[in-house]
This record gives sequence, structure tokens and C-alpha cells, in this order.
Amino acid sequence: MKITADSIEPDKLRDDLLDRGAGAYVSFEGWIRDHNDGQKVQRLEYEVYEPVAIKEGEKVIEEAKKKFPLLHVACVHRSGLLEIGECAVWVGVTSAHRDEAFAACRYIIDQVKVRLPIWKKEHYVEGHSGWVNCERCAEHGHKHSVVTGN
Amino acid sequence: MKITADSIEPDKLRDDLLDRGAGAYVSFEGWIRDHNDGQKVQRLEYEVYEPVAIKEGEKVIEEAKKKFPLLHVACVHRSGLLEIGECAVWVGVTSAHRDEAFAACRYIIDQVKVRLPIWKKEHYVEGHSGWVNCERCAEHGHKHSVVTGN
Amino acid sequence: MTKLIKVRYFAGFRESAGTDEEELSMDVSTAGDVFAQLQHRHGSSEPLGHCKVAINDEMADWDSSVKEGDTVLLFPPVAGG
Amino acid sequence: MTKLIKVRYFAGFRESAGTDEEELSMDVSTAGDVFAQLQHRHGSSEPLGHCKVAINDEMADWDSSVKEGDTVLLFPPVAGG
Repeated sequence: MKITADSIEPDKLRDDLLDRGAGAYVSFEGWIRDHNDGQKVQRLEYEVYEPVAIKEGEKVIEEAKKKFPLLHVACVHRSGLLEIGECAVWVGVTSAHRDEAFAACRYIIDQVKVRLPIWKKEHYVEGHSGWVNCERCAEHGHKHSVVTGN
Repeated sequence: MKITADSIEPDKLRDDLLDRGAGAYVSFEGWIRDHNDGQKVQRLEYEVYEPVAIKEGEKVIEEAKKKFPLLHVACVHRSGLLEIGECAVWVGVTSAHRDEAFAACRYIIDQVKVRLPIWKKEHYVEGHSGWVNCERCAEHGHKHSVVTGN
Repeated sequence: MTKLIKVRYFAGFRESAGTDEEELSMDVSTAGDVFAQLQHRHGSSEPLGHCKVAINDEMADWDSSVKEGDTVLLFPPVAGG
Repeated sequence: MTKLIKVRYFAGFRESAGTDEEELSMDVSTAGDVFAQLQHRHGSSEPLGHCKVAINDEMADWDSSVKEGDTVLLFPPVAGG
């Protein structure tokens, strides 16, 4: 698990997972969309509390390795200000067969999104901004706590 | 859908799927493993009947687009002789959210593997070789039709 | 009724037929009939249910009818990826 | 019993608290007590069930006990990825 303020380079990260015994590689990338919940997004700001985010991310990866027969796993999450189209999070998994690679990649991104101390503030084209609440909270109809004027 | 005798370059293929509205990118790569069914594999030979493989691949992609709200989809399959570690097939999908990207990527690779007229012959370290039967047939306990001496 | 049919073989079928294509005069009405007669001729034991067929480069069913001049493509079990 | 506790705020909590950390003398036994007292103090309306807590950089539960000198990290709803 790595947190970085620099651009994520998926092709280099992928090459670290190469393995002669691997038949399947599945990767997920989360990109900054130009819209969310009907609002036009200009950029996103990620606040990460690194000491706990890294520990919790490693825990998620260990859980995935226990659940599925994997060869290699890695996850990198950005911090700081990101522009539309940039990669905010990358997960890569290799295994002998594809079933476990898909399942593990999905497990990791799902857990990372709800467990790591990472917050994003959307800056909207209209000028205001707001912290985005967690996905699970969103299911309870509780989405944005919009802060105006910044 | 593309069939190619040249190396697959996932990073270039990925860049064709970039989209300001995309929040999720999922890719699958099938790599040549050094073993299969307990046999050590030296290299693999893919025979592809291109006219029908391309038509059928396009059909699979269209089906995925109908089933899931996707932004971009692409699939490339190798033909010819491949060494251990090489990428035999690549599938990339972008969409607003990750649910549909994972589901579509999985749908496409599953269908490509069982519907396209593509055959692989494994060349084993021990010197013999054999055509690999389809995954579905394998489930019925019907796996290799080994041809010795080549 | 006897028809002139072109048959193309792929992968393992090409190896058991010893050729990648042949033109045959066959008394057949469906793609399945072509498969059955050639399985006998070439001594292949691959069950029809594991195989696929295309007619004139379009995927077809085993009960698709075959007419004079058609090219029938016999696909042994596929294994992409 | 009154304890000296260091509290750290993140994201929206930092904005409503107007600071990223403070040292407080609090009469609390669990992390949940810390949350409840500070929610009142800072006028935040975020339900506890949406938030998380860590004590001394280890993820904790709301009923984890808090002792003198602990650093309690209050995490508003997370949204990685």
C-alpha cells in the first residue's frame, strides 16, 4: 500500500506484478470524473491520513491474500489536488486464473474506499466545494456536506 | 476487436479509453503461464481465424455495451507464437462507476474465451505439445488432445 | 441431394484431416450432417456439442441448412485467452 | 474521571472545529464519549455511525477505552478512490 502526491503510473506498477506463474492480471483505476451527483466538477482534493491509511491498506491486502490464491497485489492512492482525468487510485492483482484476480481486485477497491482515512473535497465549476461523504452513507440518502465559497 | 501478431501494449491501449466522464477503468490481461494442468509449458501457439474472430468479438462488445452503461471498450487478442509472460489477450473498459466496468470486463473476457474461433497449442518443456480444449469442455472432464512429437 | 461443398478445417481438425480445406460432393442438408459425415471420414472423436460451425464466415448452428457452393468451417473446441 | 486527551480532526471535522488538533481535559471513558462531547462542543451533526475513530494511530471502536495521554483521531465519513 502506497500513498503518493505524484502521478500514478499504471504501466510501471503493472510491471512489478509480472510473474511466470501468472495467467491473469486485473487492474482497477479510479479516475477523476468531470461530474458527480449532477454537479460539474473542476478538480478534487484528497486528504489522506497516511499513518493509518497505509496500515489499513496493508490489512486489506493481507485479507485479500487470505481469501484468494493470489501471486502479487499492489495498491496506490493519490493525495493532494487532482485534475479531471487523473488517476486517483490504482489496484493491480495477478494470479494463476482470472476468477480470483477479478474477485480480489474488486474486494480491495471496495474496502479501500470505505475503510481508509481518505477524504475528498470536490471543487465545482460553479465555484463552491464540498466534502464527499462515503459511499455507504450515500446509500442512506446522506451525501454532500457542501461548504460554500471555497 | 483486434487480432494482432505483434506484442500487446496495454498502456497505449488504455490511453485510447481516456474520457473526462469516466470514473472507473478496469482491465484484464491474460498472460502465458509457465504451467497448465500440472505440465510445464515452454511456449504457446495461437491459431486465430480472423474473419470470424473479429466479427464475433465485435458482437461480444456490442452485447456488453447493451448490458452495461459503458463509455469505451476495447479488446485485443494475439495470434502466433507466444513466450511465457507475454500478454495473449487484453480487455479494457471505462465507465462512470466501477460496478459496470468490472461486470463488463468480466463478461467480455468470458465470452471471448468460449466464442471466438481461437485455438491454442501448448508446447511443453518435455517436448510434446497439445491443443488446449475449451474451458467449458474442460468442466466435463475433457481437457487435452495431446499430439506427441512436436 | 448431392451438393458441392467446400469444407475448412482448423487446429486439431486440420491435423486429423491432414488438410486445411477440401471440396466435397456431399449428400447433406444441415451443417450437422457435414460434421457427422466428416467425423466418420477422418476418424475424429470430438463430440459435436464441443465444436462450432460457421457457414461462409458467419457463425451458424448445427441445424443450419447447407446449400450448393457453401463454405462450411469446422471449429474444434475453442480456447482463446 | 478527568483525563488529558489529545484530539485530532480531519477533513470536515477540522473545518467545523476550526483547528486540526487540541488538547483537552475530558471526563470520558470511551472513544464514543469523546465523540459525543466534541460533537456538542463543535455543533457537528454527523452521526457517529458514519464516522470512524483511531487511538494512537490504530483503528479503534467507539467503545474502546481512552486513557490519559491518548491521541484520539476523529474521522468523518471516508471517501477514498
